[in-house]
Parts: sequence; C-alpha cells; structure tokens
Amino acid sequence: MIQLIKRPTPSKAWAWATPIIAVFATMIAGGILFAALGKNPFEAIRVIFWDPLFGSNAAYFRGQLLVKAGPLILIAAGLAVGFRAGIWNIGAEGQYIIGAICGASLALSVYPSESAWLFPAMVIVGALGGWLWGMIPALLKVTFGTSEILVSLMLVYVAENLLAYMAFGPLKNPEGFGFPGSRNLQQYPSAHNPELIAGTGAHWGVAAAIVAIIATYILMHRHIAGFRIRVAGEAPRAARFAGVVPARLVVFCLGLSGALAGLAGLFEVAGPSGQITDSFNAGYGFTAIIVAFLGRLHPIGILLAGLLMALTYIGGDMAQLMLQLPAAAIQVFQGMLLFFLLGFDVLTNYRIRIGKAQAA
Amino acid sequence: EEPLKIGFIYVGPVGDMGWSYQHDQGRQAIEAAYGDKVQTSFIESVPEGPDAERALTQLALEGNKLIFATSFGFMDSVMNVAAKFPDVKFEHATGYKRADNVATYDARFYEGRAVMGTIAGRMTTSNKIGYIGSFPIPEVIQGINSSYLHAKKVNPDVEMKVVWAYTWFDPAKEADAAAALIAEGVDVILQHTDSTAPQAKAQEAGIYTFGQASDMGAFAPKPRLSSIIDNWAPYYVKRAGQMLDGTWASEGAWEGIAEGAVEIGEITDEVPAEVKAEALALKDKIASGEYHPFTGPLNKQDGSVWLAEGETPADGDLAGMNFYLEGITAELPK
Amino acid sequence: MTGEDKLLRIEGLTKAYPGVVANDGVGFAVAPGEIHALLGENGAGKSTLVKMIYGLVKPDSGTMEFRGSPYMPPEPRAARAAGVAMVFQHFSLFEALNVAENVALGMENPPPIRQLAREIREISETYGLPLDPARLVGDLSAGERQRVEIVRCLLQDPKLLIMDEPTSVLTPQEVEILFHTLRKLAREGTAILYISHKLEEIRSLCDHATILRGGKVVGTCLPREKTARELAEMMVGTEFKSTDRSGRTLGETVLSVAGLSLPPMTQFGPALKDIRFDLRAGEVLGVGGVAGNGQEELLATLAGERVSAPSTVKLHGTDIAGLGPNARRAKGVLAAPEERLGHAAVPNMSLTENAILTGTVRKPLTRKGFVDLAAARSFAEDVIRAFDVRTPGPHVAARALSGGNLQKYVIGREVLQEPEVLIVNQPTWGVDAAAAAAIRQAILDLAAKGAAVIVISQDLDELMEIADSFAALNEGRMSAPVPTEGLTLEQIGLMLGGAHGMQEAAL
Amino acid sequence: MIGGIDIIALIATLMAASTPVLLAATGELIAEKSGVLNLGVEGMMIMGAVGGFAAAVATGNPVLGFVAGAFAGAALAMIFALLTQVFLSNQVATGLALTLFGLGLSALIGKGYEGIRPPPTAKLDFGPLSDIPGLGQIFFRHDWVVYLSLLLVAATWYFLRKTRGGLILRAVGENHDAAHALGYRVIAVRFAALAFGGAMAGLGGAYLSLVRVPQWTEGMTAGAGWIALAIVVFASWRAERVLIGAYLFGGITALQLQLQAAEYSIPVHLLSMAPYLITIIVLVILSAIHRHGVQAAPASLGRSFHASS
Ligand SMILES: Nc1ncnc2c1ncn2[C@@H]1O[C@H](COP(=O)(O)OP(=O)(O)OP(=O)(O)O)[C@@H](O)[C@H]1O
Ligand SMILES: Nc1ncnc2c1ncn2[C@@H]1O[C@H](COP(=O)(O)OP(=O)(O)OP(=O)(O)O)[C@@H](O)[C@H]1O
Ligand SMILES: [Mg+2]
Ligand SMILES: [Mg+2]
Repeated sequence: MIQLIKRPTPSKAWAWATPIIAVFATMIAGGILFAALGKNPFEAIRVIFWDPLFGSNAAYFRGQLLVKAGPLILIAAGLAVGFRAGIWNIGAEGQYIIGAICGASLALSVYPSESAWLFPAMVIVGALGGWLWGMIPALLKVTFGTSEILVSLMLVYVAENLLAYMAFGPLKNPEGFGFPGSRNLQQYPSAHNPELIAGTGAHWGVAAAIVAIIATYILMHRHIAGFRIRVAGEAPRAARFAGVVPARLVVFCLGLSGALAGLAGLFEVAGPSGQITDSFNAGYGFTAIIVAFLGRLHPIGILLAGLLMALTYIGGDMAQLMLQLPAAAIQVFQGMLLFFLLGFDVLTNYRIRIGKAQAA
Repeated sequence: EEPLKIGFIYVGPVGDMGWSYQHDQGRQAIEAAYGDKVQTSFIESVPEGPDAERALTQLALEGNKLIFATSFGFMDSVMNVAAKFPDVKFEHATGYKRADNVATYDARFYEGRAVMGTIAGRMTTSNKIGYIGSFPIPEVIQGINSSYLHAKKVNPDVEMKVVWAYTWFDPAKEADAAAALIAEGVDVILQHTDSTAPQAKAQEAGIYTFGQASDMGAFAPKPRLSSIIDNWAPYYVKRAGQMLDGTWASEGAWEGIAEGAVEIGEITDEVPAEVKAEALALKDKIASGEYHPFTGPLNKQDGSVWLAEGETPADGDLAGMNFYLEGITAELPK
Repeated sequence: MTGEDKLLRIEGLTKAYPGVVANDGVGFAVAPGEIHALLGENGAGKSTLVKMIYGLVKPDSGTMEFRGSPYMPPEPRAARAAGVAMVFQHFSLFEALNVAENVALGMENPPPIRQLAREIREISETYGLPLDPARLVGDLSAGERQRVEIVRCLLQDPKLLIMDEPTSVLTPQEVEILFHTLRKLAREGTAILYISHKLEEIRSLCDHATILRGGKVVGTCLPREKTARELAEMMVGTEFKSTDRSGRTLGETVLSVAGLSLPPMTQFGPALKDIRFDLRAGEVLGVGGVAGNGQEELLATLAGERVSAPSTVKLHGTDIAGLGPNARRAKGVLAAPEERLGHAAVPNMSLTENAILTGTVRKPLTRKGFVDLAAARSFAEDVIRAFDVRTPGPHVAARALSGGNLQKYVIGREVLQEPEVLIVNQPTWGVDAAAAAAIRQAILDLAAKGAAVIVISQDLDELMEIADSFAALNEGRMSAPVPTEGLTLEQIGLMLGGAHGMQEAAL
Repeated sequence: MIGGIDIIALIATLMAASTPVLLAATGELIAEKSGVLNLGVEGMMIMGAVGGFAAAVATGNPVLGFVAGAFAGAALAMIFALLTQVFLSNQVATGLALTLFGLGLSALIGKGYEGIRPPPTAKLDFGPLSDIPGLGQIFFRHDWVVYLSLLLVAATWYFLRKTRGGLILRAVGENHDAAHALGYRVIAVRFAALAFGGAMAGLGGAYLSLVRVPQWTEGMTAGAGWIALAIVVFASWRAERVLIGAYLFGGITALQLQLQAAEYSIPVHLLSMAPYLITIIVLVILSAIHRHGVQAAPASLGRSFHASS
C-alpha cells in the first residue's frame, strides 16, 4: 500500500528533481513504445531530444524552438498569474483568436497604406481584443458569480466560429481567387512581425514572451502585489483581509491573461502564420495550460516547460521524417511525457511511504 | 550514387482514407517506379501555418530535392521556404502561386463530376439531387456546377440542393448533412467531403451516393454507384522522373481524366447498362479532349452570360470560379 | 465500578505521527449512561483518540473493548454498526444536500427517504431540536447544522456518542438545549464522550474526566469536584498565572462609530443595524453575544474589509469609513479575525509570508512595493519569540501549527505592530487554557500601553476578566457599552436577550 | 413541415446524431458529480471508437464492439484516475494531456483498420409501430443503441436522485472531506465514477465508428468530446437536462444543415455559435439565481482530495 504524507513545506530538491526524473521515465516508456513500433529507441530519443538542439541543422531548429515556444510561454505566463490567484481562465485559445482577428482586421482595413505606426497599433489592438474577450468571463463572474472556467471555455467555440466567419467572409483576401483566408501580412511590410535577427526565429512575440516571463517573475515573486495574488489563490478570505478586492483581482487576472493571449495571437498572425484562416488557431491556448502546470505556475518553470513542449513538437516532426515514426506515436509520446511530469510532481509536496495503511 | 530524396507534407494523417491518403498512394507509386534511385519521406498531420513552414524547411535541410506540399493552405509557406532554398524544387497542390522552383498542380475534378452528374441525373426518380460541399472554394464550386450541368443535360427536370458542411472531414456532420438532404427529398447525393458517413446514411434511406477522393468500395454496389478518385500517382511519377533526368521545370499543371489524375471508379450494376455506357462515353469524350464539360452557351445564376455558344472557359477563369450556373436555386455563401 | 459494567474499555492505545506520538498508551473506560470528558491542551491527542474509536484512524498498538467484546473498527461504518456515533470537531455536512439526505449519509441502513424524514421530524421534536428534513443544509445556521449532526447520531440509537468540541459554534441557549438533550440521552443509558476546552461546561455536564497531556493520560477526576482552575492546571501540569489587568488609564476617544448600518455579507448572515459606540485609549471593550449575530461582520467592517457610509467610522475624529484594510492599518487600526486558517492566516504559506500578509503597512517589510524577505523573516521571528509560539521556525507553514500556537502567532503579529486600535474576534476559540491566558495577558498589556482594544467573544468569563466595558451584539444590533465593573450576570443576560430595550435595563 | 423544414425528419435525425455526445455527456455528468473534472472526454471517446471498431471487426459482432469500446474508454479513464486521484495531479492539465494521448494512441491502434466496414448494428423492429405517421419515424425506427442511451440517461437520473449510491456519489462531489470523515471511500467512489464516465465516452465513440459513420479514421470524433463537456455545463449537472442539451446541440447542427438544404441563406458560423452562447446565458441565469446560495456545480469539482488522517 502506497501512502502519501504531506510535507510541512514543499521540497525544493524534489521540485528540481521531479521534472528530470519524469523526462527520463518518459524516455524509457517512449523507448519501449518506439521499439514496439520497430524503431531503434535510442535513435528515436536522440532524434527527438538531441538533434533539434545539437544535430546537424540545429542552428535552424534552435530558432524554431523559439518560434514554437514563444506563444506558449507568452500565454502561459499570463494564465499562471490567474491560476495562482485561483482564477481559472481556460479560454486562452479564444482570446488568442480574437487578438489575432482584431490585429489583422486593423491592418487589413488600412491595406495597403504603409505607416510605421501600424504595427504598434496592431499590437495594442491585438492585446485589447484578447483583453476584451477575457473581460466577458471576468464581468460575468464579478456581477453574477458565473464560473469563469466554463464561460471562458464556451467562448473558445464562439471565437472559433467567429474566426471561420472572418476567414470566409469579411477578411477574405479579395485577390485570393475565392479561396478562404485573408491577405498574408508577411507581404505587408508595415504590418509584418519580422524576425528581429535573421535566422534566429526570434520575432517580437518571442521578445514579448521573455519580457512577460521577467515581468511576471518580478510581479509574483518579488512584489507585494504578486504576493497578494498568491494569497488570493490560497485563501480568498485572507486576501480580502490583506486588502485585496476580489472583483478587481478577477478583472486584473482575466484581463492580463486575455491580453497576453491576444498578443500571442497578434504576433502569430502578423508573423509566422501570416494570415487569418479558419485553421489559424493551432491549439496554443490549450497547450499553454499544460505548459503553465508543467512549469508549476512559476515563470522560470514556464519558460523551461514551454521550451520542452516546443522541443517535443520539433523533435517529433524530425522523428517522423528521419525514422518514419507516425505522427500518432509522437502524440502518444507527448501524452506520456505530460503524464509523467504531472504525476511525479506529487513528490514535491508529499512524501511516499510504502507499508501498511495508517488511515482507514 | 546518392538516391534522389523526395519529401511530402500532408495536412492530415495518411490514414484519413481521403485526401492525404491518396497523396501518400502517389508517394508510394514513386518508390515503386524508381526503386533505389529515389528515397521518399513524409510528415503527416502538419497544421497549415508556421508548422508547415518548419516542416518544409526540415525537408529541405534533410536534403530533399523535390518537395510536395499537398494542401492549399501550405501556399505561402511554400513560397517562403522556396525563396530560401533555390536549389530545391517545390510542388504545391491546388495553389496559384508559382516561382522558378515552385510548380503547382491540381486535378480537374470537374471532369469527373460531369460523369457523376450524368449518372445522378439518370438515376434520380425524385428529380432532386443533393451535394455536400466542404468549403465554398472554386474547386468545389466547379464540381457543383459541373454535376448540375450534366445532370440537367440528361434530365431537364433535375433540381440540385447544396449543403455546406464547412469541413473536409467530420463524419458526424457529414452524416447530418446527408440527412438534411434526404429530408428535402433528395435521392442521389454527391459529396465533396472525405468521410463515408453520408454513404451510411444513404444506405439507411435507400438512396444513392458516389465515392469521393478514394474508392469507398466498401459501400458498393449500393448505395455507392461509382466514385471520383484522386490519383496523383501519374503526376508524381512523371515529375520525379523529370527530376531524375534533369528536365523538371516550374509549371502549373492541371490534369484531368486524360492524364489519369481523375479516375472514375467502378460503376456498379445498380446503374442500368445504357446509363453506364452513356457515362463512359462522356468520360472518353472528355479524355480525348473532344468535349469540355463547360461549353457555352452557359449563363451565371443571375442570368448574365458566362460563355457564348461553343465557347470554353480559360483555365484562369475556371480556377477562380465563384458563382453558380443558371438553374441552381440555392444561394452561394459569400 | 467493576470492569463488567463498562461499555468501552481502552488499553495501551498508541498512535504515532511523524515526529509526534499523538496517543501514547492511552487507557480509560466509559460506563453506560456516563458523560465522560476528555480534557487536554491543543494537540494533546483528544481528537486522535476519538478518531480511533470511530474507526477513522488506525492505532499502531493497543486494544479496545466495546460491550464486552474486542473492538477495532477498520472504518467508521463498522463503528456505526457497533453502536458508536460521532459529531465532529469540524462539521461533516453537505451544504447542497437537504437535511434528510445528510442524515441518511451518516446512517448504516437508512430507511426510505420519506420514512426517514418522518423519523427525523419525530426524534428532533422529542429532543427539542426541531428540524425540517427538506431544507438544504447550506441554508441552516451553525446551531441548526449541529442539530443535523446530533439527530443523525440519535437515529442510530447509539450506545456511545462522541462529541468533539461541539459547543464552540453554539449560542448559550443552544448549549442549554444541547446539554438537556445529552443528559436525557445519558439517562436513557447512552454513554457520551465529550471533548471541550470550556471547563465550566465540563464541570456542569460531565460525570468523569480523563486528562491527556502530550498523548498520555495524566489523570482522571470528577469535574464537579474541581474548579476550572484546578482542571486547567491538571491539563497544563504547572501552576496557572492569573491575568494582570493593572496599570491602565483611559485616555481620550480614539475610535467613534455612529449610525453604522450594512446589509448582510452573505445570504443568511445578519445585517448590521445602527451600531454606535466610542472607544477610548487604553480601553478594552468586550462585545459579547452569540456568534452569527454580526460578530464577523463587525470585525470585517471595522477592519476595512467592507466599507460603510461616510462618517460612520471615525478615528480621532477623521472619517475612515471608506478606507480599505491597508489604509486603516496605516492609521493604526488592526484586526485579528476569528478564523485562523484561511482568514487570519494562509494555511499553506510560511509564517514569514504570513507576517507579510498584514505587516507591510506598519513594518518596513517592503521597499517600493518589493518584498524584503529578510525583514519579514526577522519580524516573524520577533513574533515567535515574543509570544512563545512553539514552532521549528518561521519557514514552517501556518497549517503545521496547532490551533493555539497559530492563534498566538496571529495575535502577536498584530500586537507587535503597535496598533492604536485592535479588534479581535474570538481570540481564544478552541485554544487551550494556558495559551488562552497568554493571549488575554497580551491584550491587557497592549491596552496598558494606551491602545484601544475591542474583544469580540462568546466567552463571558473571558470578557469579564479583561474588558473595561461591555456591549452585547444581537441580530446585528449592538447595545450601548456599559462598564463591566459591578455588572451582574442578570444584567448581562438582559443585554444579550435583546439589544433593543437594554439601555434602560442596564442603566 | 414548417417553413420547408421537415420537423419529424429533423427530430429523428437529431436523436441519432446526438447519441454519441449524449452518452459521453451522461458519463461525464457522473464523473463531475463525484467532484472530478475530466477534460479528456475527447480522448476517451476516440479510444472507444477505435476499440469498438477493432473488436467488432475482429468478432463480427457489433454488440461486442460496443462492450470493447466501453472498456477502452474506461481503461483510458483509469490513467486519469490514477494520476489525479492517487498522484494528485491537476485535473485540467491531466485531462488535456489525456485527450492528446488518446488521440495518438487510437491512431496507432487503428492503423490497418482504415477503409474497412464494420458489421451492421441492428435496428430494433417495432413492427407496425414504426409505421405510425410521425411518431413512428421519431420513436420506433432507431437502432438499439439510441434506446440504450435514453435508458442510460433515465438510469443515471434515477441513480442520482433515488438511490443510496447516487447520494454517496453526490456527497463525495459536494464535500470530499466530510464524506471521508463519514467513512466513505472518496478515492474509490471517484475511480468508479471516472470508470463509468470513460465507459460511456467509449460507448459514444463506438457509436460513431460503428453506426454513425461507420468506419474508422484517425481523429474521427472531431471535437464531439468537447461538446459533451459543454453539455454537462449547459445541463447544470442534471441528467434530464443533459438529454435536452445533447438534443439541442445536435438539433442546431442538424437544423443548420437542413435550413441550407431548404435553401435558406443563413450565416452558418454565426448560427453554430448559438449553442455556446445559450450555454453561457444559462450559466449566467443559474449563477444569478444562486448568487449567494448553493451553486449548481458540485462544490468539490476539480479539487484534489488527500485524506489527512
Ligand atoms: N494526520 C496527522 N498527521 C500528523 N500529525 C497529526 C495528524 N493528526 C494529528 N497530528 C498530531 O497529533 C497530535 C495530536 O493531535 P490531536 O488532533 O489529537 O490533538 P487535540 O487534542 O485534538 O487538539 P485540539 O485541542 O487542538 O483539538 C498533534 O501534535 C498533531 O500535530
Ligand atoms: N496531515 C497532517 N500533518 C501534520 N499535521 C497535521 C496533519 N493533520 C493535522 N495536523 C495537525 O494536527 C493538529 C490538530 O489537528 P486538528 O484537525 O485536531 O486541528 P486543531 O488543532 O484541533 O485545530 P482547531 O482547534 O483550530 O480546530 C494541528 O496542529 C494540525 O496542524
Ligand atoms: Mg482536536
Ligand atoms: Mg481544536
């Protein structure tokens, strides 16, 4: 019988050790899976974890790591602040979509006039869009006490339908021969979110992600405001006692995470993705939730978790190509990685005792 | 000597039994045709957007000299990556942007749709045929117009009902779409979506359907009367061969029944012999180039003239088709 | 009494938790119809002991005998089947379910719900604890909720009824009703195991007492023959200091509250109605009355968690009614709420972090909004030292402290910030006698230094011991404060009876 | 016929169309009632789809297929249960991971099953009843799984409202600490609830691959699991409303397509938002009513339980 005993305080050592153990456990379990599929497990693990970082074309893939991790980290950084406060925004996917739609709409409405102000204005409008979409669950929660988990989730589907409507309707490229999808903003210099240093993959969204990590770190772990946010998540009553106004907190957290998700959407639509299409949203908003938890809601953890997730995507594509591993096997592998990371985390807060049950 | 490396990216899984599956059949045909001289690889389930760009770059970096990007949504990614790898040749399916090292290719599905339309027009007894559209894009609109036109030719009383599913693949929704058409009294259904859910619905209702993308032979002979099959193998084998002998050049290929890109699947015995003969005759006439499915006089839905007597459309016009022909009563979504 | 007539006999019962032996060779016996008290400081092992009897916790060693045969319930179900029922220290009720469903959940083989409802109505009336089986428990008051727990036990016709600190949430009237019920049960032959820190209650109710200290039985006695003080000394093991209330002089008015009215905080909470009083420097105002009559609301309002109409709360004549908690702290108005875990302190945060919770305004724990951890740690250490908080250090999470120690920490944290006005609610609730004495002394010392203190408490003895003036809070109304000196119990009873006509009655 | 829409056909269609999500939502309802939020419904459904399909093809017996589908869904749910109940992992993140895992694993298992037809599932024969105009089409012409799903909804309603097991389940979902103190095995109850939820999702998935489509293809659930989650919320955790919700969601899709077929020009995407907007409105109304009182959602929903004694 396995028994868990809560530690008086979370273990720092285990907090660092568990992710490493989990990754190794995944390598073993994944290796077995790959072997069962008739592939060399060691090669597969190398291709997924090593090659993108240190393989022959690593220069390119390291940049792509940033491209892929950027939006995940940017969104997760905002979500984690809310999660810490006990405010569960699981609709970042919707806020991401709306941010992209708003930013792209602004650019497309003034197309083709060039202006140095356009991109900054898009950034603001994109963040504003995500913020507004986050305000819907926030205001409903504040005024009616409606669960923000459920409202924000429902709003994802609304946003997805709105995205399709935009891609087939108002934002459709008039020169696109009737094909759905907007103009490509990569070909609209004023609206384009370019690579800041060629070949690095780093665009403004990556820069924003790094800023978000630093800012949320300072906020949550150095500043009294972040302390109060954490209190609110742990004990709402105590937070009020410490001077937190719950309604303001809800508005702040959903607004912040919404705005960051909106920003991520904007940077994506103006940069790597380039256009509004009905399949524009690639699930970043949901994956970011996993990233936030893998990073234990800590900014540095999120940075690492985002990069790890991105690595498995990129390494997974490489494994498909080099070893003909099916995409499905990569998905299973990612699922296992998440399971192990989430499961082993228990060691941080609990000690395991094996023996006869103490409690009935 | 090093084999020629050829890469593919698919938008769906190779097991989708539809679009990506057929492209992968084409890839396998290349391997079968050239054996050791080529080496192919693929990445499946690649979302359109930045992931596609990375996947294409990855293929290029891995030394693939010819890369097939098999979805319309990969278009801008292909252009971006092609600009960075001038030595690598790219082939983009169904798009309209080309460069020195980017060719495009597509199939004239509307030719096959003409044959399906003929059979449908003959087989309907309610004089109502239904069409499940995926997205209102030119390729699908061509198919609707062509089917309607040829059904009407053999059966002047025919009406066409169109339902847009806004998905290439969502079995449940496609089944509902079929049900909606059946409720409207339709007794033959054509589809431009990839699952067999409509077949199952039709079977229940005792009406007819056609296979799409692949053979859907499991539903023959009834309700599946015949099918329109994407066969990319001839084109892929040809282009790989051109790479091997150094004659590859950028072009916009648009191949049809003649080249074998569009195939008519088995026509089942449910179809009376004379109808079958009529359909096959039409197919042969199209294959020989004797007949173009869109031959004037043809009016647009609003009554304005599109093609004058004997006129056929330029490929450029056809490629951007965004209107219904006269006689279709439904409204095309804007 | 000989062994044969005992209902429950326990021998050598031991239970160790990591780092602490909660029960160490505990042995005692209970006879049918006996009301038996378990006494002990916080953490003495009382709850652990009864949880073992109820099958919730498995002992490491030891034996139990129930109705003459060996007894070792593997789970509560078995205990209930054997005839043991328990009312928990923290309620085990389901707010979204109705009374009948809650009762059914606590029974082994409940009858169909309709019949059960009838039985509930009958038995609750027999024992004078009226209950409507169809009401949602979420809509009930604390006292009514406890009735549900008790009725749940009664319906099983228990041979042994365990009650772990049942009276801490009850009104005096409700306590009276409860005692009446328990005595009646005892007369009918049910044995009752009764845990409480309220020694006067124990004296009036219980036939026997077993005293635990550090997990060991340190004595037994007949509580009626002991004074509360003697009982307390048995628990603590040392002599007991009386509180010292000398050295205080009343200064001028610091806080004045007038016309303070507020709607209820929660659906079933009371509204505050036209509260008015003045508080002078060095004065300890005791606010008596039964929890649930506006105590929480009063503290929340004075602490700034809720704002009230302009000019209803003034500090030195300046309006502070619209200020939030931190603005009030800046002005010297501090508070210590009743609920330690989750309100006064954050359970999962360290004591250092819990020092930051309220300490940043008056102590230099932040610089430009950035937390100075070293300063916070040393402040937490100061509190621990000054208030004799028993804990390994400030890095320990608040939840790891025992109730009494955490309460000392919470009071100390506010006291060391040198408040001008301190409001505390139930400062010694669930706290053992020694810790309670220490807390009371700290409040008196603070007042002696010139602070004005409001002590909200249900414990009238406590208020009589430390307060200069007394006011009663009833259904959101507060009587005008009167000096405690010379106040008789009758007068207090009148004041508690209703705050309305009491001005005349008191004066 | 109303405005060119055949209402009877619409109802008959939506009943079959809604069956997969109805089954999955009923299962999730039980899981959530026990206090666990399992966002992995999509993953469990698709495991049921592939498991059911493979078993039906292998044995030639669709009934065995449904049984296998239920087992496959439940098996995946057990991974979730182990992680969230024993290892106390976060339920939202674990549920999302479960969906990812299920989609991948089902695709791996399903290789080789593409393009095959499963054995047909029988329609129940009600004889002359099915020929009653209108009613016959609505009520008496479905396959047995449609009736089973209705039966299961009714049974779930009965279980939750009328049985002791249901009472214990609700108690665990409302206040796991109190339930534990009364001696109920919180973890065991939740394992059972999750297993049931997984089995129902698996059944729903199997219905997709064996009846609705019927074929196996990767990713064939296409978001049905997420709709099931939305329906539980829409239903404010009541079995009878789950039925309404599932039929409403299914009905709007069917209606949207039927309006198109009847040549109404409608903004499809805007109409597709409707069920979600309605769900939000329902949520707002519910929370406005219960502003201070008992909330509709189980109070322990999504919280980890760890017995401290
Ligand atoms: N589950 C547990 N795990 C570890 N230690 C525990 C646990 N429960 C109780 N303890 C410890 O056992 C000791 C006895 O606790 P117990 O709850 O029995 O005390 P108590 O006499 O009921 O105190 P109080 O008067 O505060 O209710 C304490 O030191 C406590 O810290
Ligand atoms: N799992 C645990 N690990 C460590 N200590 C525990 C654990 N569970 C309870 N305790 C400690 O046991 C002690 C007694 O627990 P109990 O639940 O009886 O609370 P308590 O001290 O009586 O509090 P209160 O008087 O406020 O109700 C407390 O100090 C508590 O922190
Ligand atoms: Mg206790
Ligand atoms: Mg206690």
